Amino acid sequence: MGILSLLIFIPFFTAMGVVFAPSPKSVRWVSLIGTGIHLILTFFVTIEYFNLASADSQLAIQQLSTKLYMVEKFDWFKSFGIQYYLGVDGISMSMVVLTSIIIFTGVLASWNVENRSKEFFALLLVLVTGVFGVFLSFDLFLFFMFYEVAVLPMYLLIGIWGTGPKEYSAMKLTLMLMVGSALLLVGILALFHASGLHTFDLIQLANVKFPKDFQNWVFPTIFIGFGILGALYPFHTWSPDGHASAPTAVSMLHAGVLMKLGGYGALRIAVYLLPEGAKEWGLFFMGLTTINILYGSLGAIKQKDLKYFTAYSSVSHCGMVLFGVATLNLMGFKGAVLQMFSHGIMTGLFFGLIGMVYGRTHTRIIPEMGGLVKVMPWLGVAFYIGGLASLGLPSLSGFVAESQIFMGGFFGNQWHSVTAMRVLTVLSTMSIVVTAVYVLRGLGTVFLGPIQDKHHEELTDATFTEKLTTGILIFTMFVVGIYPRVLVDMIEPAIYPILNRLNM
Amino acid sequence: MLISWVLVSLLLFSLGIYGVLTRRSAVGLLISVELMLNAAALNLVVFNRFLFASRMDGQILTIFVIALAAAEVLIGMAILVMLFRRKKSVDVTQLSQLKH
Amino acid sequence: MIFYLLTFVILVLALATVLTRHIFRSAIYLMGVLALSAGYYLLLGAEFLAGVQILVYVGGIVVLIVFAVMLTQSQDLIHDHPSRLRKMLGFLTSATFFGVSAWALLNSHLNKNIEMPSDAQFSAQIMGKAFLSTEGNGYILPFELISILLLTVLISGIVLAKKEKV
Amino acid sequence: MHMILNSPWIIPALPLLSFIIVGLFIRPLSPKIAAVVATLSVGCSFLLSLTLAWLFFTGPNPSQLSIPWSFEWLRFQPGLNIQMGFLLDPISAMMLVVVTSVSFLVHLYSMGYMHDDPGYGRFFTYLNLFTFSMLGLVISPNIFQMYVFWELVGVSSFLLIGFYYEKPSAVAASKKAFIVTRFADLGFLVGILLLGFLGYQVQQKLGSSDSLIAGLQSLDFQFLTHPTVLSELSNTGFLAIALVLIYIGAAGKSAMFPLHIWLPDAMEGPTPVSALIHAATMVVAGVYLVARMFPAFSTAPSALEVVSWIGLFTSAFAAIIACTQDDIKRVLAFSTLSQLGYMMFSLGVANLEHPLGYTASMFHLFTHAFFKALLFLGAGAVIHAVHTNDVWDMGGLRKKMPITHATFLIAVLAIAGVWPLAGFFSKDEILTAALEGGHYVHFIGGLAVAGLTAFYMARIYFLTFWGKGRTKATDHAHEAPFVMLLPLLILSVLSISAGWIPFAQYIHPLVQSAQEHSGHHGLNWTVVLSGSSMAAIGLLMSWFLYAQNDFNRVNNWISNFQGLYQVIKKKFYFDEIYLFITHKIIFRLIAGPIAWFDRHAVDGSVNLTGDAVQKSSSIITLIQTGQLQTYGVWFVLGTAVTLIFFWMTLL
Repeated sequence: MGILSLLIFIPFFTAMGVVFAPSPKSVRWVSLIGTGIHLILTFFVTIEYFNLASADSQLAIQQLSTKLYMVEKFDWFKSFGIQYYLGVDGISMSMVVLTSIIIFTGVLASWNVENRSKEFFALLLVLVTGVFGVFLSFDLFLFFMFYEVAVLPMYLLIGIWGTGPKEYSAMKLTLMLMVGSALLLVGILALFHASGLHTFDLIQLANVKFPKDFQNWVFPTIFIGFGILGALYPFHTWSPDGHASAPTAVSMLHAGVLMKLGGYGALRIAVYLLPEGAKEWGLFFMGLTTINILYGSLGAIKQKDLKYFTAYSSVSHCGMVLFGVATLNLMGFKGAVLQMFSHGIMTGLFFGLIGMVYGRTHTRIIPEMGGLVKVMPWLGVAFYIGGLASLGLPSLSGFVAESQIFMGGFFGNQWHSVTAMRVLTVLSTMSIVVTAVYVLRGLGTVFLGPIQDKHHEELTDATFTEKLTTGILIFTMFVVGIYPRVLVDMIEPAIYPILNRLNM
Repeated sequence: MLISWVLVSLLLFSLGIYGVLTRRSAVGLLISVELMLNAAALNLVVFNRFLFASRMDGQILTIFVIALAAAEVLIGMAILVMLFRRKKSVDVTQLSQLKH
Repeated sequence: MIFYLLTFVILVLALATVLTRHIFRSAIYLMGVLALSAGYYLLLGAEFLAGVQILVYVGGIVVLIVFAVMLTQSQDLIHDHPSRLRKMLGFLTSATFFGVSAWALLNSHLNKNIEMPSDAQFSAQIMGKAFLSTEGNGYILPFELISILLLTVLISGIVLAKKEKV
Repeated sequence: MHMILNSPWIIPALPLLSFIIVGLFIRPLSPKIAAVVATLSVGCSFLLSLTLAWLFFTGPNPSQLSIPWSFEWLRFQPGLNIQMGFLLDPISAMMLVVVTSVSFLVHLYSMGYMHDDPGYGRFFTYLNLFTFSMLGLVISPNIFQMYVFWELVGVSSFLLIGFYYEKPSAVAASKKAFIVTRFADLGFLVGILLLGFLGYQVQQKLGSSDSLIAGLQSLDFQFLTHPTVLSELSNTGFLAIALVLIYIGAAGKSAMFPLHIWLPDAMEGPTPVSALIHAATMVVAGVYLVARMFPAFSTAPSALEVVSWIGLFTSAFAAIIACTQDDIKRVLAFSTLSQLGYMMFSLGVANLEHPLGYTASMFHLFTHAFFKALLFLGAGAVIHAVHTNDVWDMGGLRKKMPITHATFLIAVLAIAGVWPLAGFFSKDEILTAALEGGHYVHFIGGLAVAGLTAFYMARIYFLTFWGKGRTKATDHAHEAPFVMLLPLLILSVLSISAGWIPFAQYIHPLVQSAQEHSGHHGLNWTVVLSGSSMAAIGLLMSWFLYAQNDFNRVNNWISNFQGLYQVIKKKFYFDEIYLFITHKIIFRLIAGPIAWFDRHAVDGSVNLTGDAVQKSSSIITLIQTGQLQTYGVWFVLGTAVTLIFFWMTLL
């Protein structure tokens, strides 16, 4: 039972623990302790990773295949060449840290879930186990298995504990994600057969030179399969509905982490294994994601419901992640992973706060609320910091990621026409203005100005757990914003193999 | 000749199918089923007689068929009576509660 | 020669049982068909079988059907006239069935003119022995089973048709 | 003493430290201590920057650009690493002194002004944040770090403008300010991207040959203002576009013509804020950026043309509007606009050959910071006394507020450009630069604006301080408390003495080539005469119209060109135009349809697939009629068809 398997299965054991927890009150404490332990373990694993990886960060520049650390590898289904193959490199390490933070704050944010809290926390923890599995597994089959484990509890979580048209949106969300994973499965099996290596091992598959026209159809299949989860333009409609009717912790986890699976998978599998396909389709997806970015932010201006407002903004930010992946150069990839991390934290904060505000005012309609900052200053300030992070204010994590992506988009690469990329980049930089508009308009109406609704006067400010949740997330955003080398040093060595494979 | 015998039993069997598919009354349905069973039994005897004259299996099986036909009609009638008592009619077309 | 005569009559009767609107008349025609098929058995040399046929089929089953017709004398269904669509569909299905099977038969190896072998020695003793013999291709097991079957059918028939306690 | 030279990062660190400590810990406890700590921290950084400037200017190489301290902040690409550091050169030292001094005085002043305000502690935390980000902006060695602090300054101005968050107008004003500057920052960011790309390519090309360049990163100012690099950049053809884009960012922050609408509304914030941010420091950041990139601008003359013409137009445009405004703070806001236009066009007229315009602009920036801050603080004292902004409700405050009156008078004379005061020298330098540079249109424009400035400043002065008190409030107006008067006095002393500092000797564009600096060759007498006469005319005009306390002369002037007067009063309806563009066009015609399109078309198509499956399944269920016979039919037909099908394939 190596450290990485422990990392994956601690949430699972906590889920088991939750099931046997005596009273509903203790359910929360058990899951909190579980995720707390997990957070500490992740912290140590990161330290371990740093002194392991720092040894060969220089020679990472010429590496062709990803250098993995703390590897666990033993056969699972020998006949099919499937192995239980876990490993960690820069990208997955940053994602694991993100998920661990989000689940800890997620559990904190759903502190007062009353009805059937046992099943709620169990499902939440199973979902997170799937997510950790995806980030740490380097065997395609195992990857896909954990991918499904991550997506399925979504249906129950939204269907039972959601609000509004919860059945409809739960159904829509799960069906669309299933379509995504179906495309994914087709891609994975195509890779498995075309490679002729009779193995699902990601690293070995990467060395295979797949024929060009094979790559031309498999790449879009896999990319769109992941794109559906990463809110790619035409397939993003599940995100507003899904998040609007999901309970706080679920939408925190979903927007914060699950949508990152899309970006992560697109980078790790689509671009890494199929470089020719990436060169062929890169510009097309870059155009699509530019629409994604502008469309999402423009759509958010008109939204009346806070959750739709944030869902549209996360559509636009996830579009930026895929935009970074589609630029196919060092800064684009680095920006994509940074954006995944920073957007994860940001949306986690946003949805957590919306849950807290909703818990008090029982309305999410923006015009109905006003002047709340006088009544709940802590939440107001936290909301504003989240908003400023989402519009890319320097010294917050959003800016670091966006500047990398825009710089990458602007510098272009040698396979696509640089002018086209530059035009697309300029178009997507416009999103920083549109984001500023809708963030300030939305938060302005909700928090500033006079109090509109009489009985909003005696609302209370954040309780300790809420302060802890928002505090942790804001602290992380500031750390990444003020001293981005924390993340950049972790991610950069892992990007070079993917880049070298493209230039090969 | 064997082929003519088999063709006849086949024709009888098809008439039985026609009867089953078009009869509206349950009794008519049973009658056609009887017809089909009889055609099948005839077929058995014909094959036994023409191809395996030395053995008796065909005929033994026919006896079993006849026995089964009897049992089948009996059960059919019992259900029919029950049905009639409930629905006051034996029209098969009205029995469509299994639609969806 | 007798074969063709018999076939012609049986087919006419069978058509009648299927097509007549009046249920009672169709039961009678069925009785005719069954009786004449006993004749067939005679033609094929299975006398015992013909006897059984007459006894069980005609005597037992047809009488039962006639009883049923009498019992369910509902006014509306004396004249069973199926709708045009049902007739069309029924005819179409039976025609296709007959066509496909006949076509299969004609193309199969059965189409050679196999004459009726003369040296067939059918007798009731051999059949009786075969029923009760235990070795080889004896039919003791189905024989016992069929008796159990008939017993259960009898009991369940009565239970089903019993008048519910009101 | 030398410690400050090699670890100058203390200067910005102090306000940051006090921002964090005051913001998180002291403010909730007691606002009083919070104010004291905040002011002290800015005070120390003021003293430190003073010593730094003193050491730098009297030191061995006063005109040498050096980066005493920096650390690697963000790695983009091997040739493009962003260093966060401290750049020391004449203009940054000067700006340090200006920012910290004005900020310190404003802190002192707002101790009195904001005395009974509930958000007292919060105000000082925001002020500290602003001072930190402004200092960060001033000392940034590369354009990316400047962008980072550019945004931070934007946010702190957003927070300070929207300080009275209950007032919807203040919220709208802060939102407008942030979005307009954000829009300008978009241009700035795209400029940086383009410049970064061009610089990166030039760095790759030249890096091998020249060791100095190899050491630099492609966004550093040293790199971007390096002559060989600039010649390389200018023949790529994109340099002018990149510089214009960057100028858009500068124009947005310094509220140049197309993006000026947010500055008048920014007066919603408390007066000390307007004094600090919208007079002395933030709005000057744009000028500072253009000055910092001056060598690049001068290699792309077309960009300089843009700078000069926009500068001139804005100064004229704002001066005209200022004459018609009634709100004292709006008049000062428009006067700031026009003075900024002054500085911009003085930069525009200069180039590397005769950099007098550059020095003049910096000199004007230096002096303007003091007397404009003084004007705002004076106005603040007046508003504090009579609790209204409208000039027509004031009057006759001369006797009631003697010290404020005296300091206000000094500032008015300074800005008008009367001889002994600072304004005269800096404005005169600008006009000489325009004249000698051969830009006659700019020279005449400058003169006209000087006259107008004198006119509207005197108008404000006469309306507030002369004549009889027009409302009851003016009767029992009383002098401002001492803590507010002290900054006024200090500033007035500075406004007088600032003119005498031999600026040209210290501040000039750092041209690496050892070209001798053209000394401060005395005053150009023609400019002096024309400038002062224009100022005198302006003063007399407004004395003639407004001092006698009977305003019929003014009214009949206004009456005969009524239409024009209204148009000017409404600020040429620019606010309404922008509002129309944003609300009607962007929100209703773009965002609305997109939201609708998303809800119906894209979402609709998803539901459509759902319904299509539903309908097709309902068609299939028709077969299940529940009747046995139909199943029989389908059963037999099915088998027949499959049999036929298989036979087909077999034959």
